[in-house]
Amino acid sequence: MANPKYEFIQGNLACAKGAAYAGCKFFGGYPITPSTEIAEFMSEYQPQHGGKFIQMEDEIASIGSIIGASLTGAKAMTATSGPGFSLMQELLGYACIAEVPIVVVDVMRGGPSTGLPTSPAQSDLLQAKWGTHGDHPTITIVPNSVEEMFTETVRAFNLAEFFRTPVIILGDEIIGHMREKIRIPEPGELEVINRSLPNNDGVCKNPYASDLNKPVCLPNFGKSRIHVTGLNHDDTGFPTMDPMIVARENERISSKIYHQRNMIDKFEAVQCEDAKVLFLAVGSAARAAEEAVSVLRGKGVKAGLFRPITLWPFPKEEFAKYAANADYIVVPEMNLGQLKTVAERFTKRTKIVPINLVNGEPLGPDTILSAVNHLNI
Amino acid sequence: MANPKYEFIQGNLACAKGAAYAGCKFFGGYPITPSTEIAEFMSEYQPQHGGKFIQMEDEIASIGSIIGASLTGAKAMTATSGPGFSLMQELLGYACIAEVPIVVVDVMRGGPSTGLPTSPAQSDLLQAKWGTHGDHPTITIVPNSVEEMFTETVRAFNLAEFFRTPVIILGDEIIGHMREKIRIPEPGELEVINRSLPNNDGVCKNPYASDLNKPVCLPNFGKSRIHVTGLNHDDTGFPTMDPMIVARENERISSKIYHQRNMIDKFEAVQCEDAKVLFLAVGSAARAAEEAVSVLRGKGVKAGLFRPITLWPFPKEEFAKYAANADYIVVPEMNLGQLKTVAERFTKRTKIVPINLVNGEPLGPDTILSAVNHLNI
Amino acid sequence: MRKEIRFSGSGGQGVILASVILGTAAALYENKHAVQSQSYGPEARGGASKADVIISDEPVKYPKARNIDFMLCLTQKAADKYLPDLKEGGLVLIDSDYVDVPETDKYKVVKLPISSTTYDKQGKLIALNIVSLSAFVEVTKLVSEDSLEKAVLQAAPKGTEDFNMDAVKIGRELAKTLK
Amino acid sequence: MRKEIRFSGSGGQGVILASVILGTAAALYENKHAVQSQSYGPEARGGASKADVIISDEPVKYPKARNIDFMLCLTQKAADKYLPDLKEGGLVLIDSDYVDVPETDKYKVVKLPISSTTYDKQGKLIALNIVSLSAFVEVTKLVSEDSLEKAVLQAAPKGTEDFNMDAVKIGRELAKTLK
Amino acid sequence: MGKKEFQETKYEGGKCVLTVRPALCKGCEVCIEFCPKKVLSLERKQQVVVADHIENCIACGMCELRCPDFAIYIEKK
Amino acid sequence: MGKKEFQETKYEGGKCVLTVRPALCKGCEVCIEFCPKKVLSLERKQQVVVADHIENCIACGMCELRCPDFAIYIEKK
Amino acid sequence: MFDYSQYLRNEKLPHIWCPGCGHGIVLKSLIRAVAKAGWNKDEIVLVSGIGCASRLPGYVDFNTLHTAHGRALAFATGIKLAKPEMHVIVVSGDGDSLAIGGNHFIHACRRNIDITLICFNNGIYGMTGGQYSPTTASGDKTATSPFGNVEPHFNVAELAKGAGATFVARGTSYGVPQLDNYIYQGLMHKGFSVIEAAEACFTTHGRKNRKKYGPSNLDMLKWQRDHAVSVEKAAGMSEEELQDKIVTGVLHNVDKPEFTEQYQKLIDSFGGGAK
Amino acid sequence: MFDYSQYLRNEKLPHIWCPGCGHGIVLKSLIRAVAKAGWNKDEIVLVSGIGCASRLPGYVDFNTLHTAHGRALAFATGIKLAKPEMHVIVVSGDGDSLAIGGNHFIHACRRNIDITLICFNNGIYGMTGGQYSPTTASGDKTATSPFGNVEPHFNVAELAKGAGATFVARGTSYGVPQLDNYIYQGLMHKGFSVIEAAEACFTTHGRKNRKKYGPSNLDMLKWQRDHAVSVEKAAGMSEEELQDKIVTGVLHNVDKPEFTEQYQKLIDSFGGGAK
Ligand SMILES: Cc1ncc(C[n+]2csc(CCOP(=O)(O)OP(=O)(O)O)c2C)c(N)n1
Ligand SMILES: Cc1ncc(C[n+]2csc(CCOP(=O)(O)OP(=O)(O)O)c2C)c(N)n1
Ligand code: SF4
Ligand code: SF4
Ligand code: SF4
Ligand code: SF4
Ligand code: SF4
Ligand code: SF4
Ligand SMILES: [Mg+2]
Ligand SMILES: [Mg+2]
Repeated sequence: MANPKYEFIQGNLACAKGAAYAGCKFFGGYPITPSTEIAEFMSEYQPQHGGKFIQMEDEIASIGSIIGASLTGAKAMTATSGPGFSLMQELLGYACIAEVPIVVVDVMRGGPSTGLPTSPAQSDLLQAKWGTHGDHPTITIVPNSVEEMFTETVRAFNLAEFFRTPVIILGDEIIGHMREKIRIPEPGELEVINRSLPNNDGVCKNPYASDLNKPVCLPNFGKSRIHVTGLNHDDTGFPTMDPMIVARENERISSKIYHQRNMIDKFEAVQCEDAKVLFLAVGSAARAAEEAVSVLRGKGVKAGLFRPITLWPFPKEEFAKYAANADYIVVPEMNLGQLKTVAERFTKRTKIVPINLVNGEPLGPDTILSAVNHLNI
Repeated sequence: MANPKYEFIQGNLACAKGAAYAGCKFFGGYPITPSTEIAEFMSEYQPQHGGKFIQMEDEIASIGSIIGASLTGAKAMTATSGPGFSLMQELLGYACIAEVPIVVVDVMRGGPSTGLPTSPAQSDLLQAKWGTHGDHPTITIVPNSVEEMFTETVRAFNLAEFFRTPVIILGDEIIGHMREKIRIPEPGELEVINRSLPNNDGVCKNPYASDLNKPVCLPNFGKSRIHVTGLNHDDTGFPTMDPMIVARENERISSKIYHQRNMIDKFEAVQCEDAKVLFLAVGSAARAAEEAVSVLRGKGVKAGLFRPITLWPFPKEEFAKYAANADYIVVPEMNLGQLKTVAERFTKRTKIVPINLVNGEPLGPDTILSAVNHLNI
Repeated sequence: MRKEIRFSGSGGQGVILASVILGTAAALYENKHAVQSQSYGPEARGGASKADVIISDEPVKYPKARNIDFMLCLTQKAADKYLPDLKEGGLVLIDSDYVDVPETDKYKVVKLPISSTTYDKQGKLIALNIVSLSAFVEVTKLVSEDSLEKAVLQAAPKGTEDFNMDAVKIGRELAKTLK
Repeated sequence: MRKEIRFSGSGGQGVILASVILGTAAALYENKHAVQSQSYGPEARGGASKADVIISDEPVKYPKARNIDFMLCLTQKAADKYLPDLKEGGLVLIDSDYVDVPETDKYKVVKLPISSTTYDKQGKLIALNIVSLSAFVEVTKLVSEDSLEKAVLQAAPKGTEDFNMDAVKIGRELAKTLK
Repeated sequence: MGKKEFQETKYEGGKCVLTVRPALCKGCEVCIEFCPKKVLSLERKQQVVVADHIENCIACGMCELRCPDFAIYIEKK
Repeated sequence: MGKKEFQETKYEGGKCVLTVRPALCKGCEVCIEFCPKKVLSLERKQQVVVADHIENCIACGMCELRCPDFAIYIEKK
Repeated sequence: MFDYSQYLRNEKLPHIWCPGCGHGIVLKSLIRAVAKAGWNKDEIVLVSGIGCASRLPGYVDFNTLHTAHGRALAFATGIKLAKPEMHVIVVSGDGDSLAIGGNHFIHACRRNIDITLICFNNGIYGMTGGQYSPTTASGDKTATSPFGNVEPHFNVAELAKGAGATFVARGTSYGVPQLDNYIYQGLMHKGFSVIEAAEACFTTHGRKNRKKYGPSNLDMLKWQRDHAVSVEKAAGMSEEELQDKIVTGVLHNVDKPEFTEQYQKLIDSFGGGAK
Repeated sequence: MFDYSQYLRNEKLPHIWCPGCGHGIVLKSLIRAVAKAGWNKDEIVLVSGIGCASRLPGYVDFNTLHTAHGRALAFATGIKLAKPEMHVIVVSGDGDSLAIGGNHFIHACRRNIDITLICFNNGIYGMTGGQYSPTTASGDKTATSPFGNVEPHFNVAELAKGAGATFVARGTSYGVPQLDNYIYQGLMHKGFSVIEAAEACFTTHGRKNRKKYGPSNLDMLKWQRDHAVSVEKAAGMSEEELQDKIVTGVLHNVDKPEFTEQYQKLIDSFGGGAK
């Protein structure tokens, strides 16, 4: 017998199992390709473990239901793809301003609109950051393996609960649907963070009181009898139009995240130290890029890969450090140039080489290598 | 009697009248502050002029209805604010990929989520570009006066019809609600572009056939009996997963816009030629910045204002040209730093000074001037 | 010359319409530059409400009032809330029937019994805003009598023209008593 | 050593399950690195459908197959569509009951009457995919007999274990006839 | 949540004590209109209800029932 | 839209001509199952319907009516 | 003297509603019904969307949630399913619950989830300044129907019934004692209950339709009084006679399995969901 | 021999549906009804959302529009109001029209806009692989109800009626001649008409519920045949007897003012809308 802790499973299933590991007790969703496997697992898992699964009438209701569930104290999650992610944008902002922890998985697929429902893409990278109206914080994670679909989902819950904010996981059709071997960790092996609650059985007069740069310690619904709103509010949680308070709170919900970047930042730097050709890539494109790095190194080219695992907030200092030494920043991505805009922001001198593929096919190492061949290296 | 061609009206009303001038024959909307005046004018205007006004059940239905109406040949428009704009994101992408001309007005208000419904903000600037999933083109216009609310709305329709794509107008609570004198142009005075249609009464086998970089010449519903879909499609309009075609069409819907930038680009450069302190601002913040420029020039500081009127696509070359000469790029905006990210992308050497106000109050020249005072000039 | 004017009162008193009329008079009938803006939201429904007009010979860049030159206060609440925004050397006209403000060196206070006069002359307070506006214009001379009348007529619903012109006269006469 | 394997056939033939079993055998029972992926969308419903497995001693970076080393084709449509992806020097196993491909120098063609044999031995075609997989493994030696059997057992629904093990044997025997 | 005390004006009638909280009364006249005994009226300047005919009050409670603002209360004697 | 011609197999019975378009038939057996006269059956290898008892056909049209794929047509004589 | 204050966040009063707005009348009705039910405030979650009516949760001392426009029932569904021991009440305007929120409305009805929805039906979008809603009477003038509304309106009770709600009642902000009773029955009902409170908004609606509703807010209330007929009486009336009537009473009341109980049974079938 | 080809985009055939899928049967029914109506193809707009059923427009030679999931009626409303002389037909799956599209469904019913909606009700989300829909029978196993569906389902006809639809009929993919007739009546009806076509999806639904529906696609069709009762017959049956029945027939048919006509009257009141 194989070690029972190993499984050969799809990325989407690993994501769902990661959520279960993290203690997700509520899943509300609406089916959409290529994310359905997550909901399907949850529909089987939750009732067997005292948790709840509900298929809501649409994606707006789905995210609404998980925000509601989270306010009662349940770790809650939904999963969708582009069209559903667009529909969730309004309430993502709600979770930001009301500081409700939720995890939203967007398994990206091709095209704008309905596009190519069963083809891979990476074209929601910037939507994850800017999709909802108004200024708001975003934590976005982009796994690139089945294993990371598990471990990063656990981390997503940790960040959501700690920072009291929605955390977005961007999968893509490739990572979501491919099977790899992963080791399912024992309970206790990975850190699982639970939201901190006020003592005193949750009763508190100023549930939203918080130091600047810090998340709130909002009690769950129950004895607390708090008020939660999507209007700008003060420490008591009630609406205010006081400019000082509004400004502070609008800033705090973002700054709380920038304040503890060490908990959030995560990236992989593959042979970046001396890299002259630095790839910036995420998700499945990063796997292709990593193979390209091997090939190039084999040919004596000093190539490296910088792969943000936490995409937002972007690990800009670390990237800028490697970028400063590189001659070229090559940005292979399955979209028309989204990471590229980030590279442009955080590189002052280096030549940026975009590689964009939007044909519904995976972006492979060959495409990358042939683009790099044209460079003057 | 005053000249009857002059009116002293609100920005929102000017926008609605501009739409009427441009030949808007269909308005579908759902009320939301601070944009309601646009719908209210339309509900009165349209039936009196043989056009149609409908209040739909929500914002999703609103944008759906105008896309439908546009496909029959009507110039169509909706108006909303942040929360409604978020809800419209999915179908904005539909209009992009199906190449249906529509005009969407987002009169921006404060906060994420419900936020501050009656306060001004400029926090949907990047949402207008990245809000929907998948790669897609965007034309976004940001007027900064009642007059521009009229004239730029006419231009928005022209661009929408010419390029067969949604055009977004970003107003804000200040510009939308303030009153100024405007001259209502005579019919024929401003250019009004109508969509070009195939000859032959619309009958054509390949309605989506188009040269790269060019908009389609899609016939209206009627004799044409075309097929329109939000799936990736080929020249015939029918779904395809052929990688070559998918890539070409995904690129074309964006590149058609970049190809005729001269028709689209519009900006105002106030004393930029020799500016060492270059402001980058839009909308009501730009009015404050313009006043700050006067004051600074009065003190001998070489200040200038670069104001994109077409914000997306961003007039990057022109901006970069002025930016290259400046010592400081000062970016005053009523958000937490959205235009700033653009400034970062297109400036390589210059110091960027963000000025951000998110307290629900207008950003005034004093705030700008005091921030500039701290600079080493 | 840039002048900032604020009209303030309670929700239903029509200060917004008054401000629009003033702006119209300046912009359309005197060819000046004018920008009007008003408060929205909960405050506009009850409590103190305000409407601002900026009148200038130059194009108005920043459209919000910051240093009010002239103010009108029809309620005490409004006076309490907005008077701090009146600039040194400014002028405030108050309805002395309802509002009281201490005399000060900082700005000039002009008191007129607007409500009682209006009620006396018209038997109702419907046109209080027009009476106030007219008195205000008489005191501040921001626009000419003629321009004011044209703007009032333009704004008056059909059939109410005479009534409103009457209100203009009442305000003007009332203000003239000051001299 | 990185090997790319493609199983192809028509929608309901179970090529996906076969690929998962092969991947499982390699990844869980031989401690190799393996990545499986499959086609979704309209093609998966009718027409030609495919599933790929990459087996390697090294971690697999890029997870998609590009140069197929070994292929299985259960229908003619699948063969027509996917054979071009087989690399020079590769090997394809076809079900000679339904598929015909011309002999060539480019790659090796192995023909086995899988369907008829399965039908003859089991009276139905339900386990065609397992028979094919087993024959394929016997031909390619990508995993051991033992690992394959373990993986098949792991995948078999309760009560079907014997039937599936029988299918494994049928496939293996059939392939041995080649020698 | 902390309690806030509102100032109260009390009127004593034959059958009841009638309490008004002027800070809450918006002068909507709903209680006045539907009082079957014409007990109540509006004080114009303050826009607050007053019970100028408390003697007629039959403590029917209609005023309290319909007041949208928690501004008027009836206690039967 | 341009017309595409489909290859047709015709069966002539006493009361009807029955047409099958093999390229459209998906072999779902709906027509077979609900034919009252057992006229039709499935050709296993091609998964296409054949009318091997056309002589029994009463031209009731049920096969055409229920075929989801525009694959079978009945013409009465 | 009924002690409202123990249910109120007194420091938040006066509320933001216009003088005479029916929302305040219904709020008090709700409080009395909750008092009669004797529920523990800690175990109540009151949820709303956006609109004038939806400001209600700010004033009552329960666990309160002011969500986004139209979405109250979606949030409430998550709350109730995650923590079925909570009493979940939703308050929502006609626009909130039936225009943008219509989908959540019908699906909550269908699921028969144990939530009580009170629909504050003033037939208008009050908060945004009086545009017509899906319940505005045909012909009424509003900010977006300056020539009279050309759209037909929902019969809220029929819609709820058609979608599967198991308790449906209608009262008015004039007929307060009855309304108390309907709300109370709704709270007690196991399953999804809809109580429509017919109201009036003079500020944004009545003012534009003085000919129909009378010159003042008070006339609008009287209009309600004069146009309400009990369901019993309505049974004997013709469709024409009922044209402009408000039929009040308990209009539908049946017993069906409740959603969260059904779900709990599923959990229990696995031994209560050991981890 | 009925000539379908003149209504088809023949070059797009065979369609993508599974062997035996009822969508193809209903498509043919729709074509025959349109033929009977004698409408000019240039004046028909056929609109759909997303799902298996929603792929239908690709195959017919009208003006066709394949919108986004759930939104067909919103687009269709814009089309019909902008150009009332077009005949607008919407085809939509149960998920498309009643789950995500539920709000547009009830509002189209309310407005009584002259659109014919054909709801392809296979009681499942076919396209995404068989998750339960708002019409899936309680107890059925699906991809997201592995232990049997715990949710109640809509009665589509009741919902439509409750929301204000003026013509409602239900047929099955087995009872084809009747279905032809219902669709034809729906097309002829002035106002919003809903025709529910009860169908079956063996691929994603039947396969998981062989005990109930039988081992094959054909059995599922027979299940339909055996469970359909006419509305006349149903009138005499108890609620229990009707539990698992499909009641077929014209279930509702009334005359009410049609929305775009009402709007046109408004325009005409200004002299037809001179510019
Ligand atoms: C997504 C979204 N769309 C629109 C609005 C604007 N809006 C706020 S309240 C409201 C309608 C309120 O009407 P109703 O629900 O009947 O409540 P009322 O104010 O009449 O009590 C609207 C349209 C919004 N806040 N969010
Ligand atoms: C916004 C959005 N959410 C979800 C989906 C995924 N999706 C596509 S079709 C479908 C359901 C289809 O079911 P139905 O409408 O009943 O049609 P059927 O396939 O059964 O004919 C879903 C959920 C989508 N395309 N867009
Ligand atoms: S209790 Fe009755 S009689 Fe007394 S004041 Fe109130 S309404 Fe009038
Ligand atoms: S009903 Fe209440 S708020 Fe209205 S006047 Fe009477 S006491 Fe005042
Ligand atoms: S017409 Fe009737 S009898 Fe003839 S083959 Fe078709 S179904 Fe059978
Ligand atoms: S019903 Fe049609 S598709 Fe099915 S077997 Fe018969 S002819 Fe073929
Ligand atoms: S606007 Fe209407 S609904 Fe809103 S508070 Fe005022 S009266 Fe009530
Ligand atoms: S999955 Fe179901 S609904 Fe879709 S085509 Fe196949 S049988 Fe029809
Ligand atoms: Mg309302
Ligand atoms: Mg379906």
